[in-house]
Amino acid sequence: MLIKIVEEVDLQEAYHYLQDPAAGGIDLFVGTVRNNAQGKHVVKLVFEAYAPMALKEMQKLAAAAQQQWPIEKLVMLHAVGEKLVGEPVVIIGVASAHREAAFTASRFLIDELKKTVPIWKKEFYEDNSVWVNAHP
Amino acid sequence: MLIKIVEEVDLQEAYHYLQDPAAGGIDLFVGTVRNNAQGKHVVKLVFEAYAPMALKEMQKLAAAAQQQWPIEKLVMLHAVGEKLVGEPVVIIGVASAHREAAFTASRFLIDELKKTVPIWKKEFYEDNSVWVNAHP
Amino acid sequence: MEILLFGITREIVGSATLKVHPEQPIQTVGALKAWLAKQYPAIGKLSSLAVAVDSEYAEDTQALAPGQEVALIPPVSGG
Amino acid sequence: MEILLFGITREIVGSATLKVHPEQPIQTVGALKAWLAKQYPAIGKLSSLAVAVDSEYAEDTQALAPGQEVALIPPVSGG
Repeated sequence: MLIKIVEEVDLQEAYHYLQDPAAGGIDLFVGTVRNNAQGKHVVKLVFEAYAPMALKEMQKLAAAAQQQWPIEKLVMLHAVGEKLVGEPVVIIGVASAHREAAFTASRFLIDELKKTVPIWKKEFYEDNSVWVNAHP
Repeated sequence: MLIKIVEEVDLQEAYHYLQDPAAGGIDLFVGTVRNNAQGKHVVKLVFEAYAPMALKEMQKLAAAAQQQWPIEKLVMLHAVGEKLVGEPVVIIGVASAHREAAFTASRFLIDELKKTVPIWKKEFYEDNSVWVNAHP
Repeated sequence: MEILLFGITREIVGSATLKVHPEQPIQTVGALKAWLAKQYPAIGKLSSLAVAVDSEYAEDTQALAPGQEVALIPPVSGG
Repeated sequence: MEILLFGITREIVGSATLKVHPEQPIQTVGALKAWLAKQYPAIGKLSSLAVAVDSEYAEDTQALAPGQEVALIPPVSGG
Protein backbone atom coordinates (compact mmCIF):
# COMPACT_ATOMS: atom_id res chain seq x y z
CA MET A 1 0.00 0.00 0.00
CA LEU A 2 1.06 3.56 -0.71
CA ILE A 3 -0.07 5.96 2.03
CA LYS A 4 1.25 9.50 2.13
CA ILE A 5 0.58 13.04 3.29
CA VAL A 6 1.99 15.38 0.68
CA GLU A 7 1.98 18.95 -0.59
CA GLU A 8 0.43 17.88 -3.91
CA VAL A 9 -1.42 14.64 -4.62
CA ASP A 10 -0.48 13.13 -7.98
CA LEU A 11 -2.96 11.02 -9.96
CA GLN A 12 -0.25 9.58 -12.20
CA GLU A 13 1.75 8.45 -9.18
CA ALA A 14 -1.37 6.76 -7.78
CA TYR A 15 -2.23 5.03 -11.07
CA HIS A 16 1.34 3.95 -11.67
CA TYR A 17 1.47 2.37 -8.22
CA LEU A 18 -1.90 0.61 -8.68
CA GLN A 19 -1.05 -1.14 -11.93
CA ASP A 20 -0.85 -4.88 -11.33
CA PRO A 21 -1.02 -7.87 -13.67
CA ALA A 22 -3.60 -9.53 -11.40
CA ALA A 23 -5.88 -6.45 -11.39
CA GLY A 24 -8.81 -6.18 -13.78
CA GLY A 25 -10.35 -3.12 -12.18
CA ILE A 26 -8.84 0.01 -10.67
CA ASP A 27 -11.03 2.56 -8.94
CA LEU A 28 -9.60 6.01 -8.28
CA PHE A 29 -11.45 8.58 -6.24
CA VAL A 30 -10.20 12.16 -6.37
CA GLY A 31 -11.60 14.67 -3.89
CA THR A 32 -11.32 18.19 -5.28
CA VAL A 33 -11.97 21.71 -3.98
CA ARG A 34 -15.52 22.73 -4.85
CA ASN A 35 -16.42 26.38 -5.41
CA ASN A 36 -19.43 26.14 -3.13
CA ALA A 37 -20.13 25.01 0.46
CA GLN A 38 -23.55 25.34 2.07
CA GLY A 39 -24.40 27.96 -0.55
CA LYS A 40 -21.31 30.06 0.14
CA HIS A 41 -18.70 30.83 -2.50
CA VAL A 42 -15.44 29.10 -1.58
CA VAL A 43 -12.20 30.89 -2.44
CA LYS A 44 -9.72 28.33 -1.12
CA LEU A 45 -9.22 25.60 1.46
CA VAL A 46 -6.33 25.11 3.84
CA PHE A 47 -5.58 21.60 5.14
CA GLU A 48 -3.65 20.75 8.26
CA ALA A 49 -2.74 17.25 9.47
CA TYR A 50 -1.40 15.61 12.59
CA ALA A 51 0.77 13.68 10.20
CA PRO A 52 2.15 10.75 12.26
CA MET A 53 -1.31 9.93 13.61
CA ALA A 54 -3.04 10.55 10.27
CA LEU A 55 -0.70 8.06 8.58
CA LYS A 56 -1.35 5.49 11.32
CA GLU A 57 -5.12 5.93 10.99
CA MET A 58 -4.93 5.62 7.21
CA GLN A 59 -2.85 2.46 7.58
CA LYS A 60 -5.53 1.03 9.90
CA LEU A 61 -8.23 1.77 7.33
CA ALA A 62 -6.13 0.18 4.58
CA ALA A 63 -5.65 -2.93 6.70
CA ALA A 64 -9.38 -3.09 7.42
CA ALA A 65 -10.15 -2.83 3.69
CA GLN A 66 -7.64 -5.54 2.86
CA GLN A 67 -9.31 -7.83 5.38
CA GLN A 68 -12.76 -7.24 3.89
CA TRP A 69 -12.03 -7.30 0.15
CA PRO A 70 -9.53 -9.01 -2.16
CA ILE A 71 -7.23 -6.09 -2.94
CA GLU A 72 -4.08 -6.22 -5.08
CA LYS A 73 -2.91 -2.65 -4.47
CA LEU A 74 -4.16 0.30 -2.44
CA VAL A 75 -3.32 4.01 -2.42
CA MET A 76 -4.29 6.79 -0.01
CA LEU A 77 -2.79 10.23 -0.64
CA HIS A 78 -3.87 13.39 1.18
CA ALA A 79 -2.64 16.91 0.59
CA VAL A 80 -1.93 19.58 3.20
CA GLY A 81 -1.56 23.33 2.76
CA GLU A 82 -3.51 25.75 0.62
CA LYS A 83 -5.71 24.37 -2.18
CA LEU A 84 -7.61 26.41 -4.74
CA VAL A 85 -10.94 25.60 -6.40
CA GLY A 86 -10.61 22.61 -8.74
CA GLU A 87 -7.39 21.34 -7.20
CA PRO A 88 -7.17 17.73 -5.96
CA VAL A 89 -6.96 17.20 -2.20
CA VAL A 90 -7.24 13.47 -1.67
CA ILE A 91 -6.76 10.41 -3.87
CA ILE A 92 -8.00 6.95 -2.94
CA GLY A 93 -7.16 4.08 -5.25
CA VAL A 94 -7.88 0.36 -5.16
CA ALA A 95 -6.81 -2.28 -7.67
CA SER A 96 -8.58 -5.61 -7.53
CA ALA A 97 -9.17 -8.63 -9.75
CA HIS A 98 -12.82 -7.55 -10.14
CA ARG A 99 -14.42 -4.12 -10.16
CA GLU A 100 -16.91 -4.79 -7.36
CA ALA A 101 -14.16 -4.87 -4.72
CA ALA A 102 -12.36 -1.87 -6.22
CA PHE A 103 -15.47 0.32 -6.08
CA THR A 104 -16.63 -0.86 -2.66
CA ALA A 105 -13.24 -0.59 -0.98
CA SER A 106 -12.59 2.90 -2.42
CA ARG A 107 -15.91 4.09 -1.13
CA PHE A 108 -15.20 2.60 2.29
CA LEU A 109 -11.77 4.21 2.48
CA ILE A 110 -12.89 7.74 1.62
CA ASP A 111 -15.96 7.51 3.89
CA GLU A 112 -13.88 6.32 6.85
CA LEU A 113 -11.03 8.73 6.17
CA LYS A 114 -13.47 11.59 6.59
CA LYS A 115 -14.61 10.22 9.95
CA THR A 116 -11.40 9.28 11.74
CA VAL A 117 -8.21 10.57 10.13
CA PRO A 118 -6.85 13.65 11.97
CA ILE A 119 -6.84 16.14 9.12
CA TRP A 120 -8.58 19.51 9.31
CA LYS A 121 -9.96 21.74 6.61
CA LYS A 122 -10.48 25.47 6.88
CA GLU A 123 -12.81 26.91 4.27
CA PHE A 124 -12.18 30.46 3.10
CA TYR A 125 -15.16 32.36 1.69
CA GLU A 126 -15.08 35.85 0.26
CA ASP A 127 -15.64 37.50 3.64
CA ASN A 128 -14.71 34.99 6.35
CA SER A 129 -13.41 31.51 7.05
CA VAL A 130 -14.39 28.51 9.15
CA TRP A 131 -12.92 25.22 10.37
CA VAL A 132 -15.26 22.63 8.83
CA ASN A 133 -17.27 20.47 11.30
CA ALA A 134 -15.85 22.31 14.32
CA HIS A 135 -19.23 23.51 15.58
CA PRO A 136 -22.63 21.83 15.71
CA MET B 1 -19.47 14.49 -21.91
CA LEU B 2 -16.36 13.00 -23.50
CA ILE B 3 -17.09 9.68 -25.22
CA LYS B 4 -14.53 8.08 -27.49
CA ILE B 5 -13.26 4.84 -28.97
CA VAL B 6 -9.51 5.08 -29.25
CA GLU B 7 -6.33 3.11 -29.75
CA GLU B 8 -5.07 4.02 -26.26
CA VAL B 9 -7.16 5.28 -23.35
CA ASP B 10 -5.46 8.11 -21.46
CA LEU B 11 -6.11 8.66 -17.76
CA GLN B 12 -4.67 12.19 -17.82
CA GLU B 13 -6.99 13.15 -20.65
CA ALA B 14 -9.95 11.81 -18.67
CA TYR B 15 -8.97 13.59 -15.45
CA HIS B 16 -8.22 16.83 -17.26
CA TYR B 17 -11.66 16.77 -18.85
CA LEU B 18 -13.41 15.95 -15.55
CA GLN B 19 -11.98 18.86 -13.57
CA ASP B 20 -14.75 21.29 -12.75
CA PRO B 21 -15.06 24.05 -10.14
CA ALA B 22 -18.47 22.69 -9.08
CA ALA B 23 -17.13 19.16 -8.55
CA GLY B 24 -16.08 17.94 -5.11
CA GLY B 25 -15.68 14.29 -6.08
CA ILE B 26 -14.33 12.60 -9.19
CA ASP B 27 -14.53 8.85 -9.56
CA LEU B 28 -12.39 7.19 -12.22
CA PHE B 29 -12.72 3.53 -13.05
CA VAL B 30 -9.98 1.96 -15.14
CA GLY B 31 -10.54 -1.53 -16.54
CA THR B 32 -7.21 -3.25 -17.16
CA VAL B 33 -6.05 -6.51 -18.73
CA ARG B 34 -5.78 -9.17 -16.06
CA ASN B 35 -3.29 -12.02 -16.38
CA ASN B 36 -5.92 -14.61 -15.55
CA ALA B 37 -9.39 -15.56 -16.81
CA GLN B 38 -11.28 -18.57 -15.46
CA GLY B 39 -7.99 -19.94 -14.22
CA LYS B 40 -6.26 -19.64 -17.60
CA HIS B 41 -3.16 -17.55 -18.12
CA VAL B 42 -4.01 -14.60 -20.39
CA VAL B 43 -1.32 -13.44 -22.83
CA LYS B 44 -3.22 -10.57 -24.45
CA LEU B 45 -6.67 -9.33 -25.40
CA VAL B 46 -7.88 -7.99 -28.72
CA PHE B 47 -10.84 -5.59 -28.77
CA GLU B 48 -13.07 -4.88 -31.74
CA ALA B 49 -15.93 -2.34 -31.85
CA TYR B 50 -18.84 -1.48 -34.10
CA ALA B 51 -17.75 2.08 -33.51
CA PRO B 52 -20.71 4.21 -34.69
CA MET B 53 -23.18 2.08 -32.74
CA ALA B 54 -20.88 1.73 -29.71
CA LEU B 55 -20.61 5.52 -29.47
CA LYS B 56 -24.40 5.86 -29.73
CA GLU B 57 -24.93 3.26 -27.01
CA MET B 58 -22.38 4.95 -24.75
CA GLN B 59 -24.11 8.29 -25.30
CA LYS B 60 -27.42 6.71 -24.29
CA LEU B 61 -25.87 5.39 -21.08
CA ALA B 62 -24.33 8.79 -20.35
CA ALA B 63 -27.71 10.47 -20.86
CA ALA B 64 -29.38 7.91 -18.58
CA ALA B 65 -26.76 8.56 -15.88
CA GLN B 66 -27.21 12.31 -16.19
CA GLN B 67 -30.94 11.90 -15.69
CA GLN B 68 -30.47 9.81 -12.55
CA TRP B 69 -27.65 11.66 -10.79
CA PRO B 70 -26.39 15.26 -10.59
CA ILE B 71 -23.30 15.02 -12.80
CA GLU B 72 -20.98 17.89 -13.72
CA LYS B 73 -18.79 16.02 -16.19
CA LEU B 74 -18.71 12.49 -17.58
CA VAL B 75 -16.10 10.50 -19.53
CA MET B 76 -16.30 7.12 -21.28
CA LEU B 77 -13.22 5.98 -23.19
CA HIS B 78 -12.80 2.50 -24.65
CA ALA B 79 -9.78 1.11 -26.44
CA VAL B 80 -9.73 -1.16 -29.47
CA GLY B 81 -6.91 -3.32 -30.81
CA GLU B 82 -4.37 -5.46 -29.00
CA LYS B 83 -3.88 -4.93 -25.26
CA LEU B 84 -1.29 -6.64 -23.08
CA VAL B 85 -1.54 -7.63 -19.41
CA GLY B 86 -1.71 -4.56 -17.18
CA GLU B 87 -2.72 -2.17 -19.94
CA PRO B 88 -5.85 -0.03 -19.54
CA VAL B 89 -8.81 -0.88 -21.78
CA VAL B 90 -11.67 1.29 -20.57
CA ILE B 91 -11.91 4.46 -18.48
CA ILE B 92 -15.15 5.67 -16.92
CA GLY B 93 -15.10 9.00 -15.10
CA VAL B 94 -17.77 11.01 -13.31
CA ALA B 95 -17.37 14.40 -11.63
CA SER B 96 -20.11 15.48 -9.25
CA ALA B 97 -20.61 17.93 -6.40
CA HIS B 98 -20.68 15.00 -3.95
CA ARG B 99 -18.91 11.66 -4.03
CA GLU B 100 -22.05 9.51 -3.70
CA ALA B 101 -23.20 10.39 -7.24
CA ALA B 102 -19.70 10.05 -8.69
CA PHE B 103 -19.27 6.51 -7.33
CA THR B 104 -22.80 5.35 -8.14
CA ALA B 105 -22.87 6.73 -11.68
CA SER B 106 -19.42 5.30 -12.51
CA ARG B 107 -20.51 1.91 -11.34
CA PHE B 108 -23.72 2.15 -13.37
CA LEU B 109 -21.84 3.19 -16.51
CA ILE B 110 -19.28 0.38 -16.46
CA ASP B 111 -21.91 -2.25 -15.54
CA GLU B 112 -24.20 -1.16 -18.39
CA LEU B 113 -21.36 -0.72 -20.88
CA LYS B 114 -20.52 -4.38 -20.42
CA LYS B 115 -24.12 -5.37 -21.15
CA THR B 116 -25.09 -3.32 -24.19
CA VAL B 117 -22.21 -1.56 -25.95
CA PRO B 118 -21.17 -3.45 -29.13
CA ILE B 119 -17.53 -4.10 -28.32
CA TRP B 120 -16.01 -7.57 -28.39
CA LYS B 121 -13.03 -9.02 -26.60
CA LYS B 122 -10.98 -11.98 -27.72
CA GLU B 123 -8.85 -13.53 -25.00
CA PHE B 124 -5.57 -15.12 -26.03
CA TYR B 125 -4.17 -17.80 -23.73
CA GLU B 126 -0.89 -19.61 -24.17
CA ASP B 127 -2.39 -22.29 -26.41
CA ASN B 128 -5.67 -20.95 -27.81
CA SER B 129 -8.05 -18.01 -27.93
CA VAL B 130 -11.74 -17.36 -27.40
CA TRP B 131 -14.32 -14.62 -28.00
CA VAL B 132 -15.55 -13.81 -24.48
CA ASN B 133 -19.25 -14.52 -23.79
CA ALA B 134 -19.84 -15.93 -27.28
CA HIS B 135 -20.92 -19.36 -26.06
CA PRO B 136 -23.03 -20.47 -23.10
CA MET C 1 -28.53 -6.98 -48.60
CA GLU C 2 -25.08 -6.54 -47.06
CA ILE C 3 -24.52 -7.27 -43.38
CA LEU C 4 -21.70 -6.01 -41.18
CA LEU C 5 -20.03 -8.68 -39.08
CA PHE C 6 -18.04 -8.37 -35.87
CA GLY C 7 -16.22 -10.59 -33.41
CA ILE C 8 -17.05 -14.26 -33.60
CA THR C 9 -19.60 -13.80 -36.41
CA ARG C 10 -16.89 -12.22 -38.56
CA GLU C 11 -14.69 -15.23 -37.88
CA ILE C 12 -17.47 -17.76 -38.55
CA VAL C 13 -18.31 -16.23 -41.91
CA GLY C 14 -14.69 -15.43 -42.69
CA SER C 15 -15.17 -11.81 -43.72
CA ALA C 16 -16.21 -8.46 -42.28
CA THR C 17 -19.31 -8.20 -44.48
CA LEU C 18 -21.75 -10.76 -45.79
CA LYS C 19 -23.72 -10.30 -49.00
CA VAL C 20 -27.05 -12.02 -48.52
CA HIS C 21 -28.74 -13.35 -51.65
CA PRO C 22 -31.55 -15.53 -50.39
CA GLU C 23 -33.92 -17.22 -52.83
CA GLN C 24 -36.78 -15.31 -51.27
CA PRO C 25 -36.46 -11.79 -49.85
CA ILE C 26 -35.86 -11.57 -46.10
CA GLN C 27 -38.53 -9.27 -44.68
CA THR C 28 -37.74 -9.02 -40.96
CA VAL C 29 -34.91 -9.13 -38.46
CA GLY C 30 -36.26 -12.43 -37.13
CA ALA C 31 -36.28 -13.94 -40.62
CA LEU C 32 -32.70 -12.81 -41.15
CA LYS C 33 -31.59 -14.49 -37.93
CA ALA C 34 -33.34 -17.73 -38.93
CA TRP C 35 -31.79 -17.66 -42.40
CA LEU C 36 -28.30 -17.04 -40.95
CA ALA C 37 -28.59 -19.86 -38.43
CA LYS C 38 -29.47 -22.22 -41.29
CA GLN C 39 -26.62 -21.06 -43.52
CA TYR C 40 -24.09 -20.91 -40.67
CA PRO C 41 -24.90 -23.45 -37.96
CA ALA C 42 -22.11 -21.99 -35.79
CA ILE C 43 -24.06 -18.74 -35.62
CA GLY C 44 -27.06 -20.65 -34.26
CA LYS C 45 -24.88 -21.95 -31.41
CA LEU C 46 -23.96 -18.54 -30.00
CA SER C 47 -25.29 -17.74 -26.54
CA SER C 48 -27.29 -14.91 -28.12
CA LEU C 49 -27.47 -12.94 -31.34
CA ALA C 50 -28.81 -9.44 -31.85
CA VAL C 51 -29.23 -7.46 -35.04
CA ALA C 52 -28.67 -3.74 -35.34
CA VAL C 53 -30.47 -1.71 -37.99
CA ASP C 54 -28.96 1.69 -38.66
CA SER C 55 -26.83 1.20 -35.55
CA GLU C 56 -29.74 0.61 -33.16
CA TYR C 57 -30.72 -2.71 -31.58
CA ALA C 58 -33.68 -4.09 -33.56
CA GLU C 59 -36.56 -6.33 -32.46
CA ASP C 60 -37.20 -9.58 -34.37
CA THR C 61 -40.41 -8.10 -35.78
CA GLN C 62 -38.70 -5.06 -37.28
CA ALA C 63 -39.01 -4.87 -41.07
CA LEU C 64 -35.87 -4.77 -43.19
CA ALA C 65 -35.73 -2.31 -46.07
CA PRO C 66 -33.15 -1.45 -48.71
CA GLY C 67 -30.61 1.20 -47.80
CA GLN C 68 -30.45 0.29 -44.11
CA GLU C 69 -27.14 -0.50 -42.40
CA VAL C 70 -27.61 -3.98 -40.93
CA ALA C 71 -25.12 -5.52 -38.50
CA LEU C 72 -24.91 -8.72 -36.49
CA ILE C 73 -24.24 -8.21 -32.79
CA PRO C 74 -22.93 -11.38 -31.14
CA PRO C 75 -22.73 -11.34 -27.31
CA VAL C 76 -20.85 -8.20 -26.35
CA SER C 77 -17.80 -8.35 -24.07
CA GLY C 78 -16.38 -4.86 -23.81
CA GLY C 79 -14.97 -3.27 -20.67
CA MET D 1 2.65 18.40 30.23
CA GLU D 2 2.79 19.73 26.67
CA ILE D 3 -0.13 19.26 24.31
CA LEU D 4 -0.09 19.41 20.52
CA LEU D 5 -2.85 21.53 19.00
CA PHE D 6 -4.35 21.45 15.53
CA GLY D 7 -7.03 23.22 13.54
CA ILE D 8 -9.48 25.24 15.55
CA THR D 9 -7.90 24.30 18.91
CA ARG D 10 -4.59 25.75 17.71
CA GLU D 11 -6.38 28.96 16.80
CA ILE D 12 -8.33 29.13 20.08
CA VAL D 13 -5.18 28.76 22.15
CA GLY D 14 -3.10 30.84 19.76
CA SER D 15 -0.16 28.45 19.44
CA ALA D 16 0.67 24.99 18.13
CA THR D 17 1.53 23.61 21.56
CA LEU D 18 0.12 24.26 25.01
CA LYS D 19 2.14 23.86 28.19
CA VAL D 20 -0.26 22.73 30.89
CA HIS D 21 0.63 23.68 34.48
CA PRO D 22 -2.48 22.91 36.50
CA GLU D 23 -2.48 23.38 40.27
CA GLN D 24 -3.18 19.70 40.68
CA PRO D 25 -1.83 17.02 38.36
CA ILE D 26 -4.20 15.89 35.57
CA GLN D 27 -4.47 12.13 35.82
CA THR D 28 -6.70 11.10 32.91
CA VAL D 29 -7.76 12.08 29.42
CA GLY D 30 -11.22 12.98 30.73
CA ALA D 31 -9.72 15.24 33.40
CA LEU D 32 -7.58 16.95 30.78
CA LYS D 33 -10.65 17.65 28.63
CA ALA D 34 -12.53 19.09 31.63
CA TRP D 35 -9.58 21.28 32.60
CA LEU D 36 -9.21 22.58 29.01
CA ALA D 37 -12.92 23.39 28.69
CA LYS D 38 -12.65 25.44 31.87
CA GLN D 39 -9.52 27.30 30.78
CA TYR D 40 -10.73 27.80 27.19
CA PRO D 41 -14.52 28.02 27.05
CA ALA D 42 -14.34 28.04 23.22
CA ILE D 43 -12.91 24.52 23.38
CA GLY D 44 -15.94 23.41 25.36
CA LYS D 45 -18.20 24.65 22.56
CA LEU D 46 -16.74 22.41 19.83
CA SER D 47 -19.06 19.77 18.40
CA SER D 48 -16.69 17.15 19.78
CA LEU D 49 -13.17 16.85 21.15
CA ALA D 50 -10.93 13.81 21.18
CA VAL D 51 -7.51 13.35 22.70
CA ALA D 52 -4.75 11.28 21.16
CA VAL D 53 -2.07 9.73 23.34
CA ASP D 54 1.03 8.62 21.47
CA SER D 55 -0.89 9.20 18.23
CA GLU D 56 -3.79 6.87 19.09
CA TYR D 57 -7.32 7.93 20.01
CA ALA D 58 -7.65 7.67 23.81
CA GLU D 59 -10.68 6.95 25.99
CA ASP D 60 -11.60 9.44 28.73
CA THR D 61 -10.56 6.89 31.35
CA GLN D 62 -7.04 6.47 29.96
CA ALA D 63 -4.32 7.51 32.42
CA LEU D 64 -1.86 10.21 31.41
CA ALA D 65 1.80 9.69 32.18
CA PRO D 66 4.97 11.72 31.64
CA GLY D 67 6.76 11.22 28.35
CA GLN D 68 3.60 10.60 26.30
CA GLU D 69 2.79 12.63 23.20
CA VAL D 70 -0.62 14.14 23.85
CA ALA D 71 -2.65 15.92 21.16
CA LEU D 72 -6.07 17.51 20.95
CA ILE D 73 -8.19 16.25 18.06
CA PRO D 74 -11.04 18.63 17.26
CA PRO D 75 -13.69 17.36 14.78
CA VAL D 76 -11.81 16.09 11.73
CA SER D 77 -12.67 17.32 8.25
CA GLY D 78 -10.20 15.77 5.82
CA GLY D 79 -11.02 14.48 2.37
